Amino acid sequence: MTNAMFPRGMTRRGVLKGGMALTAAGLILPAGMAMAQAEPKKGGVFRVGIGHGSTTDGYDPGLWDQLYVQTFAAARHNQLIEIAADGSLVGEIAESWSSSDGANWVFKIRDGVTFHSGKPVTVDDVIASLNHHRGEASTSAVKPYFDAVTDIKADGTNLVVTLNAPNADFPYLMSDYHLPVMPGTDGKIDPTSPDGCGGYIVESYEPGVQATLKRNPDYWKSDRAHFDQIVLLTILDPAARLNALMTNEVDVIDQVDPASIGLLESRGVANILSISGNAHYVFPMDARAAPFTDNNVRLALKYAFDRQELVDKILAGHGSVSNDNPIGPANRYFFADMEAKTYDPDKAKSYLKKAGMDKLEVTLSAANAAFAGAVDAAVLMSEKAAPAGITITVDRVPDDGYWDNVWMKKPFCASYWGGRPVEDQMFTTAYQTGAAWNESFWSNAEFDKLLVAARSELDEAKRKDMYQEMQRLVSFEGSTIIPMYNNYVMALSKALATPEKVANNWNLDGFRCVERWWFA
Amino acid sequence: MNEIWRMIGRRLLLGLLTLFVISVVIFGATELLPGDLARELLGQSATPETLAALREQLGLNDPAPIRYLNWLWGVLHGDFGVSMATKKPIAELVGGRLGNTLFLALYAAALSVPLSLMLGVLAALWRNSVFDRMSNALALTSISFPEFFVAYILILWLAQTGLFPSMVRITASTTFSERIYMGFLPALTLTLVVTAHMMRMTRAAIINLLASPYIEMARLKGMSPLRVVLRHAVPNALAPIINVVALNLAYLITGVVVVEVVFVYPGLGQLMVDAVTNRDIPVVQAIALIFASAYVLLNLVADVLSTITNPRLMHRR
Amino acid sequence: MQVLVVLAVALVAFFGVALVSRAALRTFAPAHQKPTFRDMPLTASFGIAVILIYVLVAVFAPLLAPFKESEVVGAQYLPWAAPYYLGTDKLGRDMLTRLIYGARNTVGIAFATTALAFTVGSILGIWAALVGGWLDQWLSRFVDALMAIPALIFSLLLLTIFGTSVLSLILVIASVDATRVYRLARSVAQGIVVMDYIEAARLRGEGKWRLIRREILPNAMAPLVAEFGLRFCFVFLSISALSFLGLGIKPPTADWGSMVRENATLITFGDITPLLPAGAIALLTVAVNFVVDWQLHRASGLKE
Amino acid sequence: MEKQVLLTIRDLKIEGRSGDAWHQIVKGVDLTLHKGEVLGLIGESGAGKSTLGLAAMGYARDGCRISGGSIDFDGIDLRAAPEADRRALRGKRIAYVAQSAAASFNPAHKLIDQYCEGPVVHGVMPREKAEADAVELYRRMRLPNPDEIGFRYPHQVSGGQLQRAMTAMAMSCRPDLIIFDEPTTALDVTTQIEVLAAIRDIVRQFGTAAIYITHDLAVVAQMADRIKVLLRGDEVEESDTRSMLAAPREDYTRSLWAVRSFARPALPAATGTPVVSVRNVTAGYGAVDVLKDVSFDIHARRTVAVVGESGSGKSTTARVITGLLPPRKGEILFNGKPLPPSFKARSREELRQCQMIYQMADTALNPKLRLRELIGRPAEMYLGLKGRALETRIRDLLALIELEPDKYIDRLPSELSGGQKQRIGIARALAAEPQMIICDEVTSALDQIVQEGILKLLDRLQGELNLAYMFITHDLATVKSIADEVVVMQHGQVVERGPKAELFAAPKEDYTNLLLSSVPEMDLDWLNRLLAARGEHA
Repeated sequence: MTNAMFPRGMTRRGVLKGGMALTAAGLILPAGMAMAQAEPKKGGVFRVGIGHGSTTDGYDPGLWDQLYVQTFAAARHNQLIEIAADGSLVGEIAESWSSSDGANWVFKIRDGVTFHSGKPVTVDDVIASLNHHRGEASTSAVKPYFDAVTDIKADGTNLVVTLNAPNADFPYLMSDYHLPVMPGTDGKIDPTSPDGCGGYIVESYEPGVQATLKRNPDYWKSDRAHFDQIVLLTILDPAARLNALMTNEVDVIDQVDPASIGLLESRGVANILSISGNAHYVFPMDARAAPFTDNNVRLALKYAFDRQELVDKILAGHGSVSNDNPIGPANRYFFADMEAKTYDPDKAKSYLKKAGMDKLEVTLSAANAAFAGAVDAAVLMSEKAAPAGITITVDRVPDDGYWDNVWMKKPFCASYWGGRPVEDQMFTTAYQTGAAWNESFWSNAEFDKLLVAARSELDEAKRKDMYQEMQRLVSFEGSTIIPMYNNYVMALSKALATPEKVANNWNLDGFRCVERWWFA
Repeated sequence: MNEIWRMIGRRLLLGLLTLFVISVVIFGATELLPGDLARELLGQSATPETLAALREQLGLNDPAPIRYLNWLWGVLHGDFGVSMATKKPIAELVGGRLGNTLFLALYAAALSVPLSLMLGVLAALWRNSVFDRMSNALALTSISFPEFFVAYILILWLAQTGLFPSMVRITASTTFSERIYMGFLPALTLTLVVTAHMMRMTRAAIINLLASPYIEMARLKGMSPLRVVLRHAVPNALAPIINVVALNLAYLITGVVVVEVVFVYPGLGQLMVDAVTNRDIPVVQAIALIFASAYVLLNLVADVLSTITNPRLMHRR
Repeated sequence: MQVLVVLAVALVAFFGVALVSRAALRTFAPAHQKPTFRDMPLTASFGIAVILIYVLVAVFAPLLAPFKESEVVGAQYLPWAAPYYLGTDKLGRDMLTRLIYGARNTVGIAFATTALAFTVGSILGIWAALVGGWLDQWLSRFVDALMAIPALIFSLLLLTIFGTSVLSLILVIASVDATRVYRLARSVAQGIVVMDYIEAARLRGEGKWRLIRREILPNAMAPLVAEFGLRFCFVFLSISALSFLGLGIKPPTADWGSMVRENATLITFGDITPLLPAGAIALLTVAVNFVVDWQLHRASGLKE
Repeated sequence: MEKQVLLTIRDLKIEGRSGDAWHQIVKGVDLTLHKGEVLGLIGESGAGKSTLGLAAMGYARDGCRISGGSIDFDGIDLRAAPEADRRALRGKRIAYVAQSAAASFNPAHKLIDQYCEGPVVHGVMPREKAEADAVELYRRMRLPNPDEIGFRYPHQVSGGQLQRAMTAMAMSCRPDLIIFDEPTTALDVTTQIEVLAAIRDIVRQFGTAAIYITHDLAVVAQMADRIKVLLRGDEVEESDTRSMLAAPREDYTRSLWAVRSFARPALPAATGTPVVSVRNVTAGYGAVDVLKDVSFDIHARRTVAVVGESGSGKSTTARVITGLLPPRKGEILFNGKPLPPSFKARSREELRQCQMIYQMADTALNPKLRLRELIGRPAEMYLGLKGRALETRIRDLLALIELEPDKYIDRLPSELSGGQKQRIGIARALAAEPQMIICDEVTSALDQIVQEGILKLLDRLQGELNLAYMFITHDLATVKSIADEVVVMQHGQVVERGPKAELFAAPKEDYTNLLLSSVPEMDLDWLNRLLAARGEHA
């Protein structure tokens, strides 16, 4: 219930900071488990139990922040661009897009798509939808995306977006879930209306409780949205979610309690879907505050805990060890051969000695708001650090207000990242000197120089070297402990079928389970 | 009878005072909480500009006393305001939840009050018997397990076997009988939680009277033990019993967050925790006032009933 | 069938513990206390034995526990087998060790909290009943107002504001609980302050503090002790409820409430692990209340 | 003519439990009762009279058990009969009238409902008939408004009327036997007369047999055909009333007869400044004046008895003197100087000088304190005694009230008998070394022989310590034995006051006369004569 009562902190931030997975998705199926992979069938009522949702949820896309509203949005809306299960960009409302210089982008708006109200989707609706996130008075979370946008206008039925500088990744931004196409009136969308052009039409919605949607009979995608009806339920309590699945009250649940995965599998009542992505758990240390100013101290801490143990006990094996590297195995320039750090109290001691200390006492602030199991992870780290002469005092802080009062305020705390599809995005967001979300306040001139240089480097091999050097710098000189990459773990009723490839960019098949999955 | 009306009037006035104090306490406490609604809504994406824009929009920039007085002014005019987060009128937001909460409370009360009174009377009748000791030990055991634990056990036994649903999905079209069926497990959980207290108090209140001369008189009139307890002891034990029932009913209305969470029951408790988390102060205030009113009213009803059932207070010399 | 076996074992254990403890109490009690224990019911002797065992376990936890409190000794969820007699928890800590330390932490904190709540609540309550007048009115109205706020939500608010150290946990729960004690103490004291001996003491010119301490409090003890028994248990439950909200006792401190919560999802699979800490709480609750019932019975002089 | 035997009790033994042990309360008593006969059971508290009376119904109180002997009611063996059979007899053929009707009527039900319960449940008559019957019996019991009094709740009816209503209720099934357990003890003397008359008449009218339990010989003499005297569970003697009164065989019986042998001659009227002077006091609660213009003086080494029935304002007067109830008008002078009206404003020395002894020693002594502290506290507080000096003083005080210090000093009040408790109340008052003591009904809860001891003690102490007593009582016998002056109160006013001898010899006021004449006398015909004299009843 920790998460249950204060569910917002955890993924909100992860989600916001998360990017779009670009590379291949991985689908890990436990041995012996066979998924129904037949041709999609239509019909059935699909009930999703989601460990998020609050009475303050609403239809304003600028304020969407967690799995419930995201999945709900994916059910009723389309965006300009969709990220396919394999990570590639697929046109949705934008039939195609192009740019001659990377600064002027032209999107061709698909013809013949209508909103649930019956009104056809026009370029003006798209402009209104994007403008909702622009301008002084906008309260949208993705307002910064549009800082570089100087103009959005229609060119016939095409949409033209002008940037103040070239950005080859701009289409990725347009696939963000905050940017659904909604009907506009006088250049404005109504942020309290559920109308969209997606596969399902809202029948009823009680925020924080449940939403019921029926299939959109006029949906332009004929091979999607297989269910007759979908019900999205907020079930905050992990045990209640599990019970709901086991008593066949729902067909799929997210965030399965790692402790129960094994039991659930052995019961044979559900299939476990465990998707590896770039999401990772981190423990940032404030590099400006003693004793973390000394890299030897940071290294001592990095060698003073058992990464595999954390993967085994916190993730129940549904994840993989990270070498303090925010770039995951799914990234293009992932530095797989970097010297691995293993649990080595002696080495930790020797680093402490180099820092001129015999023992170290630090306080680690953690709440499960940071990520599920953060407090337990901290306790495990504290246990393992003791033989190295390091005393980690675990300060379990309230979930409520964690991101306001602890994160980036306490010198050593727990945090979570959804990962980024592009290395540059990850580093720029959280590791560049002075970046808004540089949670460790780390500053490394060499790293900053490389980051800028790599952006304009065209030689693939050199670029790879540069990114790998940056990964090494973060790993061995950085001020962030990154013990593991976590999988998205879901439990599905046996009746449910999924495509062979399940997206790894977000949970629940990139929120799209509602339109990609079906009953076998 | 006039005295009763006077008492009701006086108590209602006191109740209003209580509500006022509570609104100040709750408002003050929520003010002391770190963060505000704008931060909660925007989360980590908050840039100073968006924060400022949202704060302006939500009217968070006024000083706290002004915001409180504005709220109070509205309430005094029967306007509980709108939820800051959803812009929905509070009445609409809270209304349905209140109905659900009351339904569950009444359901649990309908199960637990007769059960605990019956058990209490029987335990008093057969005091120190095996039945008395067993029911006492069982009652104590049931209250010493955390609520969620009781709930999970019931789910394991009664939901996984397919007898009852493990969660409650109430929509506008849910019929009454469906509600009864779906709400059974949460109501049963609450029943187990509150029965012990009521049962023990009933037993104690009755046993307390059994040494009275009029009970001996009833026995000496040749009345059966059951009749002695039911007709002679119970009417005189009503005041403490009514009070403990009222106290537990108040708990059933105000204290069931945990059960709501476990059974995914859309009640007021979850809404309040949610609103606290989101710093949606008008909603917090409204629910706090509902809870407090329930408490005040139930206490009032208990006192009125205690008075009405007590001839010494009803029929003055 | 299994249920019957468990029931039978439980009954045998109950009678065994109760009889042995009664015999022991009768033998070792000081001479003037012997009559007290002579006609003690089995439930009460069982209760006393259980409480004594808990106290011993709490005091000698470091000696009794096979491992250190938060030591990770092996893999998670190991079965019940030596040397982990009750298996391990989700982090691979020895369950038996955690239970033993849990006695110390949970019982200690609950006791401190209840004791504080009773000290403050009963003194204020008696004081209000004794002095009466506007002070009584104001204090009672204020307490009424506080009581009208649901306890869990109020504690949550206060703990979020004041932080979650053990001290603030004790202070917050105690202050919320003190309102309940206040009301009880006040109503009990109102029955006592009209007694002739209080009048006599007042006429003698005794001060308020002495009236409360020597004249009223000893006579209000019986109902207060009964309430203490139940409140003590409610404090456990409050702490475990607050543990859900991430506001309870901080890890890695072993605490039964949190332990129940941590393992709660396992109940779904009929796993017995969460039963251990929950059972530990339940057993203590029942034991405390058995003793309290006995004391009340004695105090009331009801001979039946 | 030999009457038919109704009840035969042989060698009855009843045990009561204290802790684990059982001790005998009734130690082998025989009893025979004929139809229509009234047997008086008499004895002090602890004699086992009530226990024996209840045993006649086959009933033992919680914590008691019938351990031996036989009870035969009209051919039914009450010990052997199943509980259901016994239950069928109770209320129907054997009825019970309890000491305190106010406590024995269920406060939750109307009188008539309680009346009808027995006949209806026992199937004697249907509800409608029972109601009509109730009205008839209420009329015969000379209750006012017999048609509507049954529809009142017990608390709306006065004590004397309740006692008559309870007798009516006992009659509801026309039982063969009624047990009267001290039915008039809790009543004022003037009320007692009416109730006694009503009970006697109804028993005679229906020819019901009765066991009449009381501690008051004068009362039982009016009611009973035969009298059995009990002492600590044993029978002392039994004989018909006339011969018992004329020639008791046993010493114990004679000692019962010899009540109030203690009487001290009144001292001459005192002169000089009174210790306490009540001057024109008017006082009350809320809007009601309970006291109206009350004045009297109390001198050193004198006892002023304040007499009156309940509600006459005796105790309120005490509360005004002690300062618990500041008067509306008038004042209290202490040695000629006015005292502050409220005790809160009085100095410690002023508080010390006037001490109080309460009627109910049970509620007047803190049950959780040991005697050492109970007695020692005033000495410690007022006189500043500490350590050895205090200990010595406590022991002296215990010796003064004739309790052995070593044995009692560490006891709790619950470990004392009623008379001993009252002595502790006295010791506590003495510990303050006051000039004046208010005794509020100090003997009325005690057995007569114990009362005697307390009165003697108080008298002795008065002489030794030069104390002034204000003696509040409703018991004229006590007044006769200890008072120097008498103040008669009624409805909050002083009706008459004067030296004891004058007042008793020639009461000036009607009320005083009524009060004096209502005190039962040890004479078989006292009640008849009195009623005849008052013209109420032949």
